[in-house]
Amino acid sequence: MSDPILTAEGLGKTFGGDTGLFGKSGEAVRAVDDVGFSVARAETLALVGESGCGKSTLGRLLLRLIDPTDGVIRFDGKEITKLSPSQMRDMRRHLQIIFQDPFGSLSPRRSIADIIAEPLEVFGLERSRRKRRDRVAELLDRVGLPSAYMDRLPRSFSGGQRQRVGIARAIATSPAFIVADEPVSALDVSIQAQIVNLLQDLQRDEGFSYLFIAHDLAVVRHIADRVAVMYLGRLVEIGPKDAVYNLPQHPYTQALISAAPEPELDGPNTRIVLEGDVPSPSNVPKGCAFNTRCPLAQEVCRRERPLLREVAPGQMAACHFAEPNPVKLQPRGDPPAT
Amino acid sequence: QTSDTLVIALSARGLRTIDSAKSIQGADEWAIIHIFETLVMGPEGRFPTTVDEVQPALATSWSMSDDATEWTFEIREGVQFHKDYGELTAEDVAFSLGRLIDPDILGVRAALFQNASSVTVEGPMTVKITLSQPDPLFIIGPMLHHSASVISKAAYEEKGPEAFETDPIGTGPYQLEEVAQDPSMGVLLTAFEGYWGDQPATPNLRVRYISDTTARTLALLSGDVHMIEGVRAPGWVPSIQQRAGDLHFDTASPGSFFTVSMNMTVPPFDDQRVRQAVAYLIDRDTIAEAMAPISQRTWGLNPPSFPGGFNGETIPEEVRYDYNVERAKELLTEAGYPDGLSFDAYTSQREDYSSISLMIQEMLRAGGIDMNLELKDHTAFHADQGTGTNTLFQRSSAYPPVPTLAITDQLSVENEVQSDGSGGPNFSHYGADGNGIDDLLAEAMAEPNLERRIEKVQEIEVKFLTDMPMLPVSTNAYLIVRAANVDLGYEQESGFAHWRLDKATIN
Amino acid sequence: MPAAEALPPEPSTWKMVYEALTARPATIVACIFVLFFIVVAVFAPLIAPYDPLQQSILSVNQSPSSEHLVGTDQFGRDVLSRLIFGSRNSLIFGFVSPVSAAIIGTILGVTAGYFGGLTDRIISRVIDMLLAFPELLLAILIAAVLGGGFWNVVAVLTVAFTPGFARVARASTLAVRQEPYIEAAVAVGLRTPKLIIRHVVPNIAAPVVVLTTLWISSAIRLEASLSFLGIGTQPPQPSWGNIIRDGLNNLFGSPWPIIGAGFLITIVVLSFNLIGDALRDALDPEVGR
Amino acid sequence: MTDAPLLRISNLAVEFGPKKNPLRVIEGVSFEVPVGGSIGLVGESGSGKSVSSLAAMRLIPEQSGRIAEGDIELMGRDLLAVPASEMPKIRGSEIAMIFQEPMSSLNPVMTIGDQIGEALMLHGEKDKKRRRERTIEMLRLVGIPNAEGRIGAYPHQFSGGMRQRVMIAMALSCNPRLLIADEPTTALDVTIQAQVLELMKRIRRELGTAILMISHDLGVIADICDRVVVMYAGRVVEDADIRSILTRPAHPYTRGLLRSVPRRNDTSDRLFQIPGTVPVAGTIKRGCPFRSRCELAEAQCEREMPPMFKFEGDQRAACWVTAREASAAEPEVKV
Amino acid sequence: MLRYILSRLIDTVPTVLMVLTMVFIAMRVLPGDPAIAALGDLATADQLAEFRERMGLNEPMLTQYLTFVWNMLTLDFGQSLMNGRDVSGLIAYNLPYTIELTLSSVFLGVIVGVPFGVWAATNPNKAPDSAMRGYSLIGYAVPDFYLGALLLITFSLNLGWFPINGGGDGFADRLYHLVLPAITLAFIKSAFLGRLTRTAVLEVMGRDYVRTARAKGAREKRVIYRHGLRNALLPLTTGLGLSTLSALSGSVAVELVFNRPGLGQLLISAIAERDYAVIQAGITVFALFVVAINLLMDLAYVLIDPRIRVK
Ligand SMILES: Nc1ncnc2c1ncn2[C@@H]1O[C@H](COP(=O)(O)OP(=O)(O)OP(=O)(O)O)[C@@H](O)[C@H]1O
Ligand SMILES: Nc1ncnc2c1ncn2[C@@H]1O[C@H](COP(=O)(O)OP(=O)(O)OP(=O)(O)O)[C@@H](O)[C@H]1O
Ligand SMILES: [Mg+2]
Ligand SMILES: [Mg+2]
Repeated sequence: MSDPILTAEGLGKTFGGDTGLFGKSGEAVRAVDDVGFSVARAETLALVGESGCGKSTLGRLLLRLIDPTDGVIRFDGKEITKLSPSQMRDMRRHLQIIFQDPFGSLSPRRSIADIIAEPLEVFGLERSRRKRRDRVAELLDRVGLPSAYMDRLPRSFSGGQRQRVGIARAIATSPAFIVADEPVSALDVSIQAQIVNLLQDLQRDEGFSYLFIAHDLAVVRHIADRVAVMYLGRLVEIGPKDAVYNLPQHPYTQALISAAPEPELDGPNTRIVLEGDVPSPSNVPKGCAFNTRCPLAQEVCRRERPLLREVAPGQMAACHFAEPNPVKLQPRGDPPAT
Repeated sequence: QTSDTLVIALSARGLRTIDSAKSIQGADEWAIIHIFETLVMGPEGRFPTTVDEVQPALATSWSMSDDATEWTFEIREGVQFHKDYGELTAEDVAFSLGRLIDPDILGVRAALFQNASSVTVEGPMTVKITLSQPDPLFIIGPMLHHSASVISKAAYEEKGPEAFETDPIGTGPYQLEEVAQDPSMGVLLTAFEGYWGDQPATPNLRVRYISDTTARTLALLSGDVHMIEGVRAPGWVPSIQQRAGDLHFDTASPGSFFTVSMNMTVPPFDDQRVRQAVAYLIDRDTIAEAMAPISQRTWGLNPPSFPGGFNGETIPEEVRYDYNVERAKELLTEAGYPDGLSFDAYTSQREDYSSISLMIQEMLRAGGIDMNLELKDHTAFHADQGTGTNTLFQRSSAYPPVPTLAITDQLSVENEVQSDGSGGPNFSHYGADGNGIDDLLAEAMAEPNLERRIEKVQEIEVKFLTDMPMLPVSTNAYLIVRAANVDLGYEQESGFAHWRLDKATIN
Repeated sequence: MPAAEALPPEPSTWKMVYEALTARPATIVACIFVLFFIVVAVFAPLIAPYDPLQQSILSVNQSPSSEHLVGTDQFGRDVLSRLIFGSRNSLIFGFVSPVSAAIIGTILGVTAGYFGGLTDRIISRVIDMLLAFPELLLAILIAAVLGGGFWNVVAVLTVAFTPGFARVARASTLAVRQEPYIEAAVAVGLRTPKLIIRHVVPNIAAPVVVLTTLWISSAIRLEASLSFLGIGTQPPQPSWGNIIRDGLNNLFGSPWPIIGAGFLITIVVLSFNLIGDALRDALDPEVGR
Repeated sequence: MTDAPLLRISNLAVEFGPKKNPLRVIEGVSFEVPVGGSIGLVGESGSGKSVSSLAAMRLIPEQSGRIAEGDIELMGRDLLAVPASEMPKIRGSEIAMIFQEPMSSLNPVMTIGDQIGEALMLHGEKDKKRRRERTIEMLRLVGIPNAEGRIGAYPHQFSGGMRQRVMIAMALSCNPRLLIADEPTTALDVTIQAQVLELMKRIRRELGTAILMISHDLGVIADICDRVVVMYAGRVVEDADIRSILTRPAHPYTRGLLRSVPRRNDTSDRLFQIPGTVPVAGTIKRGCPFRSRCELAEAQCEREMPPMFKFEGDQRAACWVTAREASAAEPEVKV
Repeated sequence: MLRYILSRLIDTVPTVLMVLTMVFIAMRVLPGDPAIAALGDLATADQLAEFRERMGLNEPMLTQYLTFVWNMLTLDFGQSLMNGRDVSGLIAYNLPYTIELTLSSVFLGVIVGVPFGVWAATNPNKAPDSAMRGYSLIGYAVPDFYLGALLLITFSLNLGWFPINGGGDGFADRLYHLVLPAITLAFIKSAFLGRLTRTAVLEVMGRDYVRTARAKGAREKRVIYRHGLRNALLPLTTGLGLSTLSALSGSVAVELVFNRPGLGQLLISAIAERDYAVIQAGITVFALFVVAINLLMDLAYVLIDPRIRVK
């Protein structure tokens, strides 16, 4: 972690809650709260958590697609939270994003050549139209699509192919840091592997850093170097992949990892089933946000918000009871059916 | 409909006022003439052609001073006002006529009663009117007009001028029963039991206002109403005759004088030749024919049937203006418009106005004159035209057979149109440059001898026709279509645009 | 990968439109009608047998004959020629107001929808208020202010139609704005004006185009209504609405103008509706009325 | 007919689109659900899983689609011969179904209680009070806290997981013999999914309800099911007990699927990937639908759709190559 | 819910104010002098001045505006400039005719259109659907005034079954006078509502919860009415609002054709005559009517959609 390409400190975002013209006020949603971490060069940091916990919001904040309510982001040592809009536009060359939805993220009425060429055009990387087309062909080749397709509209492509177009657009300017917001979760199982492999190949060849957002823990385990776990807008655990998977510190991480079904015959025995639902982010519980569902919750958890602290080398967790040998939750799953 | 209520539907949007002196819309006069009476009246169904034909009404006798400036009336005894407002006296008469000449009270009919300088009570049943200039025709002019009706002074003072407009008290054969909320249901009149003359043949009379032509026509055809104001548009009479062959058509001819005036103060009508060209281009025979059977063409302002009115034989050659496109084009070329010209004008939606204007528009086109015509609501049209904003003004107005009346009204400087709307219907501004007929008119008015007066009038006609501030087009008889089962009780021939229905019966 | 051929051929928008318009016999007939009317309107002076204003006082209220195919009116004008010239007013009207409204409305709607905030609030408020008024009432009100007349009414209806377009454009923009491809364009560093032109406008075009087609028929009908009420096209210029109005006044003279004009309005409006429906099905199944 | 399966689908084909030029989205689909059993249906998106299950309920939308061929038997009774007006009696009471989208599958304008109560009422419970009691009982069963207090709530007041539990409660309220669950957890989060899966297992255990579980996630299937039917492009390509599928899949697609899922003990750098894209169901007219993506494809695969070969044990798969390699038996009936 | 209703009510305040402001501006921009229009072209300058004084037309604009808003809000519409009658009286007389025409035509439109639409939606692409399509296409295309004229000529004039004009007196007579005008508008409304119902029901019938209802074992009738139509009510309410509004504006031409009393007739006459007092009152009442209908529709949503109700 000596040379982080990107760091975030105390990052927070609140949606809504502002007073309107006629005195109406929306419900404030604290989507991201006091998040800090860094990503090293050529590293993949995976971000997992339940739906609505603020993963995408965090990803967007890092690229300043939305402006943070508080906190600082540094890219390559420069504080990008301070940049003017036009400076930020220039900076986008180095910061790119791949979206979850391969259908929605391509402008439906523009050919894929236009879509991929757009960043080249914006940053003046290839001035002539011809050159741009050559470069588009190269990029298509890179992501494994025949360049003969380039004048077609996105609608003639399958999900996996579109996701490749999205990747080509993201890497067109050779960025240093890419947010991949659930890039495979909308794809068929048999296609997911293709895209995961492509992303890995690209990283190996070009040295990108990824923030890889996902909810599929199996995929995360495969691709990530480090894993960050989010719950209700807060980081609850972050650490090297193996450490987090093998010795999860936070009870939530434990539950998450145990609950993910795997095509194994002995899977269900070890499952920890949490009670209840994720609270609404507009109404985060006091103290530890997880206390409403945590089997270990004590008085202190309802009172005091646990801070992220290093528990094992490189592994941090935000739990009052986290320690090098954490309390293991007992699986509460039922015995397998017969 | 039961046969004890006679229903007549007129073209108007609703009642304006039933005060005889304040009436500004012809439709209301149908109620007015049944509620109120004048001192004298014409023979049944027509205008009197001479003073001798004038009949007694609220006055039993009258006399004119030799110099024709003083008129004395003896008032009928025992005439009762409606709704127990007592017996008619000279006081009521003097009050009624007095407010017509007192601008402080009214002033609306100023033009008609301009010449009257005072009204005095000479005895309990005697009233004297003094004129500033001699008028031998005073009783067939202003005195026959409905605004000279007699109202109850007591009622007027008790109710106040405004309330009186919808709650009038007169002496006529009918009294006001109700003013319906629905304008199209108009007003209901009932027979006045204390009437001094014969009781009305039909006990109730309803005057309805239905401005939509179709609706009005359908109301007649469906039997909803017995009489409607006809549509003075080409082809209407034959077409409705086709639908119902047994309808009666009552007309009052000559009816309204249709004239077009040109604003002499602005181009292109500031040029006499242009105005004459317009006159040559308007084919008045065709217009009259198109509007048959209610229309007659005119040669001068006074129609042939009026004392001194010109006809085809008597009209001097130089002011005949027979239809002549060639001549018109020559005149236009001389005036500097060899390629024709175009101007904007507006007219009223009312059928007689719009039909004739559309025909004129079409006729002018033949001579290379483009008249861009806008159609306005009738009331709005009057309001706008009253401020002098039109270019080719139209006017359709009925006058009693007093040859100076129409001339005074439309050609004298004192009636010059004003931009604030306070002026009269001299839309052409004729005479504003001192070159009008005003001197001749003054001479005529001062002339007590009827024949010599008429000569002067004809002189005036020739002069203005030469200057051409205004072209008299035609007279359009006022038309009432009557259901087959309604009998008027007399023949209607001429007169104002309303006539008495107290003898009408429904069979 | 030999998949290049495996891809189905790209269906072009024009082809989709063409297919939508030729899918049902009724729509084909409607297209033919509309084309026919456009031709008639454009070449009215060549097609009309008479000058529509030419009066012939001696042959009024005639029934159809070989000389006057739909007879004459109360001024002896040839009804057929008036109907033919009337189609001009109806069509000019039918196109000008909706198209101008579409342009203005789209600009307003996109601005409000894309930028949001106070801009949106102000624009939306005005839109909502105007929308609350049925077009005809709005037209009557404004016509009362401006006075009647053809171009005034065109302006009036443009104002009356604009909020409808603005609303649709705004709603579509709001939807499009949520689409990830907009965010992708921002992420790529595109400037806002270019972004709107490239990525927003093309993607809200379909509902706007469909709405325009549907409004054309409404405009034709409204013009007729206004002319019927005496506020629209002024005589002697013929318009189908005032032909009916005059015809009603002259009902017993000749029923032919009413029959003719009413029939034409119905047919033309029907045709445009059919075409609008077909386009909606093809381009934008979401837009409803 | 004592050991007749609860549900037997044989040789089912469903078409969509115009009758003249139909698109056969599933063809030759056969499988069985034993009484009290638990069958998983897996496959890529669009492979025909939902269509197959809807066919079993006779709920294929009439406007656009129809069952073109095949038989469906419920406890030996020919479902396709039942008049349409009789089907409502069977739906809900014999077979019940829960759908993928918990957000949109509940009527937004009816209370939760009314929706469950409706199912009870439709199947004979006329007494209002008893309906209410049973509704509360069902909500308790699926683990809705404060069930009494919440029967008056509307769906939008519930979270996704709770809604899915309501769906399950509704489906189970009439004690169906068969519960078809069409991707019941796809829209849910991992921790919520775990809750729902536990619930389904308990129900099967306690009520003896047979389950037909549809999913594209082999992990979910492995958790719940005894037996798995794998579909690809509208066809059944493999049908075997869960152990066989996980340990020795017979069809190359099943193999690829299993290998492309990253595993806990997987240390390889790259994931195994099946090349190419998924064909749209019904577009492959001839030969094996998987052949263009199959490492093992041969000339025969181009020409002929392989029948379901019988492999070791109760395993069946439609592959010429692996069948030959395993010297699997020819099927009894050729498709 | 109460909060929602309250806020919706409060929301109408600026709308009403804006409407009034618009009316005021429109009135002051209207060409033509109200004084001349009222008194006729024979009035003297003094009379005109006196009139302006009396009507407050000489006051500063702001005073006029405030007076105007206050008067409108207190329903004090002043006197007709044409005949001095109380405008409130005119409105009170005419309004019921317009309301009865509007409501009865919408009512007829609903009872014909909605079942027709449901019938079409449940038989898509079959005869009822085609019939609905044809019906709605014609209903959309025929101008109301034209249809009204045709009905009037046929049934009143030629067959004599119905009255030719007027609004009638007394319940039975009013109903009798209402038949043709209401049918005229209802034909168009039913086409609109029928089409809308068809679309809405068809849309709803494709929803997941309808499938759920079928899967539960609900019979088709129940599925259609309990689940389908109930959920289609929301778009239908919007449609009902729109069609009430369009019936309101359609009433103008229809009142003219049938020569019925009513707000439209009153307003058109007043515009023609430039009776300021009546125009501003008429427009204000129309506008308030529109605002009220919109408000009612919004409140109806609350009853129909629990998602709004609970929030
Ligand atoms: N533009 C916005 N305005 C208001 N609230 C928002 C906005 N964007 C996100 N939120 C809220 O912020 C929270 C976090 O949302 P976010 O999309 O970041 O979650 P996520 O973890 O990416 O979820 P998913 O896994 O479903 O993609 C959610 O409650 C969401 O409703
Ligand atoms: N109503 C319909 N009309 C036309 N085609 C349909 C219809 N319903 C399904 N299909 C087609 O049938 C095929 C199988 O669809 P099905 O819904 O059964 O897939 P699935 O396996 O359930 O997929 P998923 O995992 O996405 O739910 C698809 O190609 C789909 O496009
Ligand atoms: Mg997200
Ligand atoms: Mg499915």
